[in-house]
Amino acid sequence: MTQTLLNLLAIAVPLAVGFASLFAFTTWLERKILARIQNRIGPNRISLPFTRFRRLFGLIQPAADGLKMLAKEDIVPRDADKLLHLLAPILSLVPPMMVLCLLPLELPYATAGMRALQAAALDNAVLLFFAITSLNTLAVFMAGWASRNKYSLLGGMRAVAQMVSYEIPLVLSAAVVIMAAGGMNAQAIVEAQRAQWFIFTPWGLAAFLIFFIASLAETNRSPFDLPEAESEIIAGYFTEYSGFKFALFFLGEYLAIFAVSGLAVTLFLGGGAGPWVAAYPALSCVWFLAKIFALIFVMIWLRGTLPRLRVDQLMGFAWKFLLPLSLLNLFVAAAALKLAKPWLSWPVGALVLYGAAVALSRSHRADAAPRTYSYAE
Amino acid sequence: MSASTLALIPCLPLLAALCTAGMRNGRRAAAVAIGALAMSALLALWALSQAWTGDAQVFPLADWLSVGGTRITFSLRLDALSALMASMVTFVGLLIFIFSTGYMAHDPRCARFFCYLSLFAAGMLGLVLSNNLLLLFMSWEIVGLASYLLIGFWFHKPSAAAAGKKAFIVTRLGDLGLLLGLLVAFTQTGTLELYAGGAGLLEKDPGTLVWGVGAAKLVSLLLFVGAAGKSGQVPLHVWLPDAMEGPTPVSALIHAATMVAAGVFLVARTFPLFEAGGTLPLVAWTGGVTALIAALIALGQFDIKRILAYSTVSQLGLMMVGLGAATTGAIGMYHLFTHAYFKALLFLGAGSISHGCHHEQDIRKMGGIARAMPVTTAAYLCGALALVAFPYTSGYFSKDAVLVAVYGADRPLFYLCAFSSLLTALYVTRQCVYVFAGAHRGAHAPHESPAVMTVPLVILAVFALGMGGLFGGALQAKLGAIHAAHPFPVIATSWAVALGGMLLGWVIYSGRDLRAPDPLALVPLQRKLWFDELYAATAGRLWSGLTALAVLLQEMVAALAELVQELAQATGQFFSRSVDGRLIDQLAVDGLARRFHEGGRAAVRFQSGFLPGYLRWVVLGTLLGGLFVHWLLT
Amino acid sequence: MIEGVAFYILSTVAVLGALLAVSRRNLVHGVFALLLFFAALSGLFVMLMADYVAAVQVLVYVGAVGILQLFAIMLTEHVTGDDLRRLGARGWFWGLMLAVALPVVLLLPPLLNGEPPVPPAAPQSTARQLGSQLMEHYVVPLEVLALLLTGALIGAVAVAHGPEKDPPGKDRPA
Amino acid sequence: MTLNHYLVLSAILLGIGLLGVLTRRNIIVVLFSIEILFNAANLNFIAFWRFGPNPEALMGPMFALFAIAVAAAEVAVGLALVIAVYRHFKTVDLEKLDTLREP
Amino acid sequence: MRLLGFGILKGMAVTLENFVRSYFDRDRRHHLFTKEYAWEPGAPAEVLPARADTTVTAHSRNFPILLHDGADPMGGIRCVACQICERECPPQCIYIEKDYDEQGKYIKRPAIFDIDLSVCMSCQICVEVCPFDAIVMDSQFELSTANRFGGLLQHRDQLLKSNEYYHRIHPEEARARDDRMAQEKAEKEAKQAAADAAKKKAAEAKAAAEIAAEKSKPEPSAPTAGGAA
Repeated sequence: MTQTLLNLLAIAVPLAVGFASLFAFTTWLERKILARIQNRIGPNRISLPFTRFRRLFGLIQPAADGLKMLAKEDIVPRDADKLLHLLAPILSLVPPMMVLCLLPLELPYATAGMRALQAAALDNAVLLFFAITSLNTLAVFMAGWASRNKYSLLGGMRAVAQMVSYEIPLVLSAAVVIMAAGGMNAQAIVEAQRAQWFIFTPWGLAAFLIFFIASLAETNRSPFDLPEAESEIIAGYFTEYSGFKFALFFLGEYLAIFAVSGLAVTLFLGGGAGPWVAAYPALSCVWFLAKIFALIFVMIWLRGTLPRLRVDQLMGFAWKFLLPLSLLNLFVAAAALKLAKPWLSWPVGALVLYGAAVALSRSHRADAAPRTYSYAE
Repeated sequence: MSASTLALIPCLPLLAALCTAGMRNGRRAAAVAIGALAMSALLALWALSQAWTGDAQVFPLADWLSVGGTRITFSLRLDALSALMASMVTFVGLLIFIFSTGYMAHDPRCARFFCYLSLFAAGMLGLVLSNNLLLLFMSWEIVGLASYLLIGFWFHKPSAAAAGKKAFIVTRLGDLGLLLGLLVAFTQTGTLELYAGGAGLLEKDPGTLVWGVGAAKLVSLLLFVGAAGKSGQVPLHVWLPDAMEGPTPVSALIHAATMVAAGVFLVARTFPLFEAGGTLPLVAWTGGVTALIAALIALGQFDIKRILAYSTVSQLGLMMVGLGAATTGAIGMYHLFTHAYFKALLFLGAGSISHGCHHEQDIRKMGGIARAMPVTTAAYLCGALALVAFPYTSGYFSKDAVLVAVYGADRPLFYLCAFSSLLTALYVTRQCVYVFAGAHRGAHAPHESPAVMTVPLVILAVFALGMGGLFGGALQAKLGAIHAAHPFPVIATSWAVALGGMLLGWVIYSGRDLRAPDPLALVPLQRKLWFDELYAATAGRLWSGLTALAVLLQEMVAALAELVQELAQATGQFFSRSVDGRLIDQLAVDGLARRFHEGGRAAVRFQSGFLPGYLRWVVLGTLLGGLFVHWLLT
Repeated sequence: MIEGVAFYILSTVAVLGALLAVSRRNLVHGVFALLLFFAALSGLFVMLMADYVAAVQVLVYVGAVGILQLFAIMLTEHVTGDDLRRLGARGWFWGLMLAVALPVVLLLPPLLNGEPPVPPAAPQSTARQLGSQLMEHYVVPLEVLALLLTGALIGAVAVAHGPEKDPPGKDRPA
Repeated sequence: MTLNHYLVLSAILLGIGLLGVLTRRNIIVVLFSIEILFNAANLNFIAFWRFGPNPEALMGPMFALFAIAVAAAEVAVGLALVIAVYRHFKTVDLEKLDTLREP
Repeated sequence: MRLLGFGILKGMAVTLENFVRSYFDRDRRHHLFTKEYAWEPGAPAEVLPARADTTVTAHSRNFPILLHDGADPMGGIRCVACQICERECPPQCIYIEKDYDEQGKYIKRPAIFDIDLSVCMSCQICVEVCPFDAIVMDSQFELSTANRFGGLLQHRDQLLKSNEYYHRIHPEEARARDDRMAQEKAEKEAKQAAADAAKKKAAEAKAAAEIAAEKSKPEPSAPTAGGAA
């Protein structure tokens, strides 16, 4: 009994601690990159007290934030739903945590001998991944509802609607890879990409783009961060949260980002594969993280450039653009896999997918157009 | 002369009557009426010329009625008799129309007066020309109606209205006779045509016996009753003197020339029937008695028009004698023609005199007219002479012919007629002395009438004098009279009677103070031999008794109806309450419905709309199903 | 041993979740209790070696149906249970009696017939096998199911759509 | 754990589901209870499949999958109806929905 | 190129270029125009380096300070409490009370001179109206205090700064201001000198006139008008 517990802890603790620290690093990274994009320097003033190091390029800023969060008073609205109010941040943190263990951190075929970093090599890993991430929607709603605040409820409902809408393209684009790899086991999928990463196939590229965009929406990031955008409905569902619960939400969000980008890497970017892995098998884990951070950089980069999407545009984009495209991609992938002639599948696939994309966007030009409002006469 | 032109003669005045019915302007109505009558007068003359030369013609007009086998067609007959009568009526009517334009000038309802006159003329002409008894009867009725309207023209005077009613009712009695006669004739012979090319009424021998009296005798008798009513013979003469209430031209037209002549014309027209029926002596004697009585009453009258009225009645009596005594109707008709002219003259003269004396009618308040109204007086005297049958006036020739006929046929009747002629001469001279001689006894001085009234008087005067001599022989021959020699005693008596009467009258009345009571005007004569009172006593009381009987009958019928209604209601009540109510409502219909209602209510409680309830029943069902299956398996 | 403990834990969680879901006045708490119940059930499925079904159970029920019910709650009234109206419908006692009677009746056959044979080796039900079965043996039910789901989707949208809030007036293109 | 354990558990869940269906006044709670019934049934399917004679036929999971799909469709349509009813009757109380007539 | 999504790529290219060049582009680095705060942790406010790349430059100005010449603050204080600046200050955040010596005579010095920095909007009107160049704008910005109620109300002693400090923070301005003062002083002295000379002259004239008057006393009384020159 204790043995199994120890085993469990042996697996769970490194993951939790590792990713929590990554979380801190990512917040610093995000603020620095955003600053640089906006011609400013970013955090660089916090210095470790009682130490020589002056400023260390603001690396201590996340720690300072964490400390600040701890110090801040944790306010709970008077007639809030106490139980749910407490439960929401926890529920938003647990699913990403659980999902992280599914990710194949290291290359199975390369590090056969070594201790697998992947916590659970489950057979239907991808399905479980999506099942558990859908819990996140629940947490968002619970937060919105529990704080008994009209704006937060509205923000919560918007977030839920958005996440539910983008879940479908996410799953469908993953389905393409499952079809290609023939199974839902993460290692099997990575194994299948040994020869060629799926991203280098036309349908794979399209699926990756759809997956990436949908994941942005799923984690309420950059162009889709409507629910929690300050300029919109105050701060969305975590308006009434302050102090450490607020931090928990952010932790949950970043873990979700790690999970989703990790999945994207396993599905499309060949997991831990990379140069010199054969020589130093441990390198696969580094590559895996590097790819994750590459995706995160793109996310941050997107956050620096793109303006926020309106609610109706956002929903229209999901249902009228991504969904049909992903369905079409499913067919193209099936055809390509059947023909198995890459020199043919690339031009045809690319042409078909790009044509469909253009057609869809042109037919929904009205959605993207500035909205005309009907005022009460 | 075609049927349509002949038919035009009566239709023109009818049309005029219709036109003037709505008019307000008297003068224009008069013009229309006179124009129409003048046209029909010309046509009548044209017809006379044809009838004079050619022989009799029958013009069928149209089918009046065709029911089953019987067909009644209207037709007109043109022969000497009808043509003469038509021309006489139109000519005299024309003169009277012209006279009445002056007389009625300032009467507010003058237009309506001319409408009635035209209607009368149309009726008269229709009667004269018709060859069908029914058409004759219809025109007869129109004439009766017109006379009623004209007599009662001044309906605001109660006496005029009463006179109109009296005339209408008495002539109606006569008409009844005519209608019965017509019906009997129709049932016997199957046709109403007088002359139908052999099949006519007069050409067939109605020999069969009806009610024990020969058909011809019965029909002729009934027809004579009609004629007596219309011409005012003894029992039915009472209406004629009262008819004087109407305006003078009316009296002239109707009671002198035309309407009264209708009866005589009827007898003349259907003379063969009378001959076959052998009722001629009755006709004669009725005529004689009428002449005597009328003459006597005339003596006792003081109203100028009433004297003339009674003289007309007596002259009609003479006409009837002429018809009854002679072998053909010619003698009577001839006297009718001459009488029409001088009697119209006398009436118009009287009208002019009363007009001049400001509507004074009583001769005792007149006198001295000769000096005041010379033209009227001259004309009037010519008429008087003709009436008296002064030798060589038209009256002398016609009355002489009658006397000759009577002398031959029935001696005592001859003596009766001679005596009445004497009385005639007597009352004429009495009237002349009262009116013309001496000083004017009235309140206002009389003044001469205008030309429009005196000119017709003069024309009539000429005719009154010359008519007899010029046309006498030719007229009688035309009408079928065999020209017999005049035996001397007849001529002597007529001369004596005429001159003697005049002398006697002059002796009695000239030089007397005309204001003193009149010796000859005995009380019975003044009271018209109490005929009116007699009728009132007999017919009046009979009639009121009849009405009382009718009222009684009516009340009995009402009571009976009341009883029947009561009975019906009772039975209805019974059925509705007992049978319908209890049996059907309670038991069969409502009862049944209530059963269903309760059944339904019981069922409804089950469908309560309580959803959880439904769910529970579902689960209970599955439970029982489960138990059943379980029971099956073990 | 571990299995027994897990079973009892999961079943009590399931029963408690179900009871709470049914009895809570505050519907939101009811929904979350229901979700707990679904999760517990998926755990039971895992114990019964049907992990694919467990994953699907989590994905469908906890993810979608739960959210759907939350949306439904949002659109209706008396959600927070703050009104004092009585909980049960009229005549709830009979409902209770039936709710107890039916399970007992259904349990009679197995309980009477005693213990079934010892379970054979744990069956393997991988996604691959399920997929192949679906495609070969159950392909007709699969297509019918597809039709049913599409129909339900469109029907639900049509029914819940309600009258046009903002009919395409002059200022909003149709 | 033997089959009977699972059967007892699903019977209990059935009872609780029925309790909800038969006694609660709020339609939505009734829908919850129906979901519970569905899951109880699924549990039975899988239990019988697990302890059944030939598990390789995969009858149990297949049936369970289909049942889950149908249940999802049912919930979707059911809640759509509830919303339509609420919009029309302004209440979700079963006892008040007692008439088909236009209120 | 009207390709789909081309707009997004172009946008991202811009931000990427901006990001990359912010590290490597030499000149770009210089005019990374967001300046860091010139702030040395722990350095006393006095030793404020006026560096180009800091936000504190020769032209930056925050809140007014009083100047005094020489070392002794109260001795060399320029402000004479004429209260012009108090009147002219738009938000009325200056409060001045004159100083009196024991006998109650007004000595040209403010007893109390307070500025409420929380109200001051640093519009520099007081500097412009001050006839004695006694008040100027300082570039010190580290003024946050924990005391919310009186913390930002600076009294005379806190406001007083030496002219030499002024030269250090705003060199050109200080120099220009001193030159102008010197020049004014020179003119005044020249005027003063001229006035003294004129007075002296008048005094001598009066003396000569008195002398002349004594000599001619015996004359009758002359009109006095011509006496006063």
